[in-house]
Amino acid sequence: MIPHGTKRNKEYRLELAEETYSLKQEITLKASGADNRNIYDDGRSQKLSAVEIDELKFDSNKASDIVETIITNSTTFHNKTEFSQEKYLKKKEKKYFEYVQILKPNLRNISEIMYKLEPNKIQGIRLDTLSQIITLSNVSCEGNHLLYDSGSNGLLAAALLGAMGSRANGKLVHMHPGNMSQKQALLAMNFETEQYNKCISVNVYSVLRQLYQGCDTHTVEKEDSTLKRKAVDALEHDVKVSKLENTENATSNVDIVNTGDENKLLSPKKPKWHFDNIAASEVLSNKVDSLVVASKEDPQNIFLELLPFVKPGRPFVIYYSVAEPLQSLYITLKCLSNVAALKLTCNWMRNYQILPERTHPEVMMNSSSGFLLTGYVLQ
Amino acid sequence: MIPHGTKRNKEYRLELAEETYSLKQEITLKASGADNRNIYDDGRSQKLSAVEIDELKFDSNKASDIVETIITNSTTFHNKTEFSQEKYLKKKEKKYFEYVQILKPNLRNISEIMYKLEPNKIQGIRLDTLSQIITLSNVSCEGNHLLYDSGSNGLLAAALLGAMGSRANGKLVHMHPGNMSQKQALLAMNFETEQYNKCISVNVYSVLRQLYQGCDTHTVEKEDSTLKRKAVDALEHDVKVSKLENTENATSNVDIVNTGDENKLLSPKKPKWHFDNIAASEVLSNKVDSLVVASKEDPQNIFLELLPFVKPGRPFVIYYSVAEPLQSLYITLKCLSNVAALKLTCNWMRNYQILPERTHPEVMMNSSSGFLLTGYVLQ
Amino acid sequence: MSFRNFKDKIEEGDTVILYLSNHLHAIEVKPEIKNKKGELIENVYQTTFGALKVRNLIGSEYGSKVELSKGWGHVLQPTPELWSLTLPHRTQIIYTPDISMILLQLDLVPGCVVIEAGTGSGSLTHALIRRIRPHGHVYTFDFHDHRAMLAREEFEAHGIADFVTAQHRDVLAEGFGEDLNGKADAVFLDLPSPWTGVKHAVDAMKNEGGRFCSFSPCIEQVQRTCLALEEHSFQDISTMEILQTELKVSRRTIPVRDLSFLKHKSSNNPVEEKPSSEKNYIVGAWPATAPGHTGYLTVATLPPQYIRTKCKADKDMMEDSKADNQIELQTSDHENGKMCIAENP
Amino acid sequence: MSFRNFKDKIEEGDTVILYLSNHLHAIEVKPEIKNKKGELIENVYQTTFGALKVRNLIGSEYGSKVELSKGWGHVLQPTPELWSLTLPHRTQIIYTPDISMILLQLDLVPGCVVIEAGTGSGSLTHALIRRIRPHGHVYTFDFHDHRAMLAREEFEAHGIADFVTAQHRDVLAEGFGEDLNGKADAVFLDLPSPWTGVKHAVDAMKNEGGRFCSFSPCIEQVQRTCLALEEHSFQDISTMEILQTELKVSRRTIPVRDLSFLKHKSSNNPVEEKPSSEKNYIVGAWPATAPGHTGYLTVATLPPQYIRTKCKADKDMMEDSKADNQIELQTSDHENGKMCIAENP
Repeated sequence: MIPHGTKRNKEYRLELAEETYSLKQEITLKASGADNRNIYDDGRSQKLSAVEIDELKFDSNKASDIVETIITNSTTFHNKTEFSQEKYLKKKEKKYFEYVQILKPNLRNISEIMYKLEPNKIQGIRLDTLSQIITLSNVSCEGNHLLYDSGSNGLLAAALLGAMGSRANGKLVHMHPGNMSQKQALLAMNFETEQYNKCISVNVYSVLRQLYQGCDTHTVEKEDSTLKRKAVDALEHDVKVSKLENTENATSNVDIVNTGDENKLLSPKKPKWHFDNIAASEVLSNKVDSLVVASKEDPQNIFLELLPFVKPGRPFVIYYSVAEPLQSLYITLKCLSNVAALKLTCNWMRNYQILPERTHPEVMMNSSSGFLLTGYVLQ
Repeated sequence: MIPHGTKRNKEYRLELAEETYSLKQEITLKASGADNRNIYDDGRSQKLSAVEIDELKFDSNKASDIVETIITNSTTFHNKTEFSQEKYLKKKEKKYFEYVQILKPNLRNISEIMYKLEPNKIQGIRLDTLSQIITLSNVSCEGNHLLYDSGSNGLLAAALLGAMGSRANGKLVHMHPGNMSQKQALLAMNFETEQYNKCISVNVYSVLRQLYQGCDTHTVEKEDSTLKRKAVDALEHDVKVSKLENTENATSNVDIVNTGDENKLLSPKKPKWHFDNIAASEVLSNKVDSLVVASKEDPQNIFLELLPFVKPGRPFVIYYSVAEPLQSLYITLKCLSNVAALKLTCNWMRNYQILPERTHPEVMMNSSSGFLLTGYVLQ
Repeated sequence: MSFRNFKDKIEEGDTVILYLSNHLHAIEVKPEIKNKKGELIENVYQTTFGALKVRNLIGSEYGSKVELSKGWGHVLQPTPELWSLTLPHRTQIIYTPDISMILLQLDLVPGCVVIEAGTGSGSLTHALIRRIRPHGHVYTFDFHDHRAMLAREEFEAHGIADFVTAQHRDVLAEGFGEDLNGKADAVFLDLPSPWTGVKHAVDAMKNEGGRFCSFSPCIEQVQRTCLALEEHSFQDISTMEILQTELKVSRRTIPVRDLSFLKHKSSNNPVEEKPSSEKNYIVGAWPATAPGHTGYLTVATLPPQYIRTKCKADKDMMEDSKADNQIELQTSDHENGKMCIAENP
Repeated sequence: MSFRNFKDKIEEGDTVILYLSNHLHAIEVKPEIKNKKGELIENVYQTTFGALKVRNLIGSEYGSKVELSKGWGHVLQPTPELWSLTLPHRTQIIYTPDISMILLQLDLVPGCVVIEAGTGSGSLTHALIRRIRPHGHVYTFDFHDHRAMLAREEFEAHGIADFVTAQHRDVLAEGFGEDLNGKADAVFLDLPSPWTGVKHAVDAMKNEGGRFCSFSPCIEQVQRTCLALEEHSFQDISTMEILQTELKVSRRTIPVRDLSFLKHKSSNNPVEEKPSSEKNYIVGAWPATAPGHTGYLTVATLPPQYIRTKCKADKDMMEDSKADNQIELQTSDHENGKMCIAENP
């Protein structure tokens, strides 16, 4: 990445790199101290001024030259321990050597990016917990599955749909309480159309009304939201940027691409949601093979309303970001005794730095994984 | 330890060991397999019968002889990996080589034993949490301290009194809700009399009645419990065994010794608790330098009743085995805003196996540490 | 055959999960079994709630209640998760928290080709098969011939043999075989010296690259594996540990002790000074003991072939330039160490 | 002087802790300070709630409310725990969860003699002093002369210099000094290569034995230290890790979504399908980020002298008997490795 623009408003120009460099490789370390006993932190160890360093940055093309000049002008660098020197170079590397690698989107990197950027936008679902939602719901290429999700920006739908694969029969009914479904992660996955269309996103009220009360009711009240949907779908089509940048300093929001060719949506009379509601209510009336609930609302009502659509003997998974609502639901379900193997679990996950002589767990961890209440439906 | 007696009713005779042996040192490993690919678990790998091994045990005096015979008769031992062989020897070592080491009692080994044997009897207070109760209450040789404890068998009193030391001025008021105070750990510490006497154990009702309503009330109702106390104190004097055995297989309850020379207790008219109540209520009316509550009851009432006895600017520590009552108290205190730096914390502790090529965290851990609600009292 | 498709009713030959008040049992639905003398007799399964005539399960619905001689239970269709909790242990097994992370870290979706070594008790294998079905394939290896055979029989009995090839092979010594060269999307190793398997993983992976994961209980194994991964141009090398705790939820009644009455002299002194009232909480208690360690997961990406070679060259250059360097010394130390517990060929 | 005794009122020279809605500040109570020109000026402490005239603190009670120009705060008497949260960092410091365990593991009670290396920012030192007072003593060493001097000044200013001797010394190279031979009940090391300090710890400990504790961030340091401890006849060698999480407690209102009305055709269709009611919970939320690692604590007991020599002899015999053994090979590997990051004398 080659910086240009002003300091305040940095822009970068991308250049295809034929080779990559690492500072440690370019700069030969001549001397290092055994420990930091002779280092005084008085803020005067760098002889170059900030302005001088900035000038260097614009004059020099090869980052190793910049850093070599900085080191030469540091009074303390050669007294630092080898460990501190490496740390120093790593910091400089981040500042002056920036590469971008273009990766294919997949659930792992999309969920990692979303968790790092704004965990609140995906209800704080950490990678390990997400991975368990997929396994514990026993989602596979077989069967139909039901998801109620009121705020993970499509991450859960993406996770389940990914595990269902393409060229297989199942459907995913993706219920949401809003006017339109959140699809950010779902779109980011670059699913093929056939796979993407296996996910039927429906408003929970509309689909249940369809199911319980039949077709063509309440179309009048829906007019308003239909219009809203059209606008949003049209908007999505405009989004062009299709690649996810998996760089460490990516702080902007993730851009998405719309893979669907849902132009029929804009055709007159019956809107897409009308057919979606019919399709989803058909799936529900034949019952599903798993139920996943990740709500911002209290999970009890929602779970108990959706439980009848699950075949007996099949699993369910309920996610919530704190334990208390799940504890309360646990007690309720224990009394109802219509579920088996009820379990409330909490995860712990820690990353490690594995380096010769410097192996240790990472100094900061995400201690909030959310909680899962899981079990199996009984007849 | 030399076993005698029958198999059902095992007894051991202690013999002073001039030297200690370890199996690995005595038995030379001749061959070992690279992995377990040739080992079939069919329960037929040992050619000796259980009866034959038992006979061996009574005939042989040196355990290494026993184990060597067992190994010679094992068809799989020499195919096992070196790692499995070591594991095997360790198991046998525990069975046939038993040493006992007599250690001086201290808070570390007493709390470890009590936690291992019956964590419920000390409210599940794990070592790390106990260590923080002592520091966060700022207990030292200085000052007077107040403890309300309704069920740690004297562990908290022992911990705080230990940190207060001997030959210093402070007093520890140890409140309990029962007829007599639990002193198991306190007695096990073998404190000198002077230090032991710094702990004033009082019934919470008696001392508060003394404090609020003055002397000599309610003596009539107390008759009954006085008698009970005398009986118990007399009983304690009979307990003779004074050493704590810190062996891994110590499963019997910890024996205690009574260090106090409280014979005056048996003198006529005024019982010891009468003077204790007076002494404790004097300490309370001058206010204390810290408050520790570890109750089985809901901590809210107790904490709010005892808070007025704490000097402003001083710390308090409230322990409870689950979070919910402390969360509720947290909300109450946030509203009252008479405390500073309120914090609800939970600990995590894991032990490690450090062995060449086999370093890893221990496979089982104690995941329940209890919770601490801490803060400082404001004026 | 009950691992292949979702089913409504139990058939002969199915494996079913019997749920009895928080205990799970896996039962193979065979009306008759052989006794010690080799005679076919009625298959009766004993539980804490009495006997279950296995024959009676046939035709009943999954999720339904079944009668036992001294009570009742429920039957569930097995999932890889329920199977992990009930399978016969032939080795230490990997459980759902780690399995889930392995599947996600390996970027597995239906259609992927994945290699697993060793097969062990097949706990992970079942989850791998479910994830890559219907068009993918699992190649699983075990150096223990008996275990490999038992696994093969089990996959057959579970109706999932089409999606898996279980072989007896010492992959650290022999690699995964030429047939698999350039075929795999992902490689998973659960072996005592995974670092010696890294080069075979590189051979087996597709030209467009793939994901690697190793599960090891000891940190030394992780350290060597990370070095080997770096030497073989892997990127995004990362090590993590996953633990799961089950909270014990219960309604708890906690006594409330009133002390305020002591402030006032009152004529009616309470004789019994017991807690005066109660408070109710729903509590989630942390268990006294829980799994403290299963293993470290080390994951990495093998980049596409065309980048790979270039990185490799860089690496060599780099290694040369600091031959007499301290880090290098350290690496060779580790290589010496490696010999100590390396597998015999 | 406010670290020495419990006090009721603030005096000049005290260090006080100012508490402002969950923020803590340590303030030295000096009515005047020198400005850049070296002139004495009024000491005014700036906070987010405005300015505090430090002079006004003198004479006010600990625990009391103090006025700021745009609000108010409270003053607390410092404890070692509050000091750990507010002290000027000269190095990475050890916090209360680890400090507490170190004190307990070292079996420290009033009267003990304890050695600490290095002093660092004095976070642990303050807690050690509190625990061993009034008859014990802390000997603390730092190889950084400036840090040792600052620590000395700080102990003086805090009124606890009587209980501590802070020296500038490279203890790994020079040991703790002959004066301390056989004097210590406990030795604590927080140094980059603690294993080289084990022999010095043995020298410093009393004939009746004592406790050892080392704090190290990296597992390699722990591994070497454990080997060194075994070589020096230590018993009960044990390594642990302590982490603490602060739960964020709050009252949370969670919407309840009613879906049951959809089952019945009703004449009055709700236009707004918003959550129909609410439920209140007091929740304890785990924070998004928390300390994931501070360091490993390795503790051990040095047995009394008379057992020690015997064990030592056993050990030697044992080492001899397996000279060409794999474990031995491993040990020497580690010793080679040791040279790589050993301290220069």
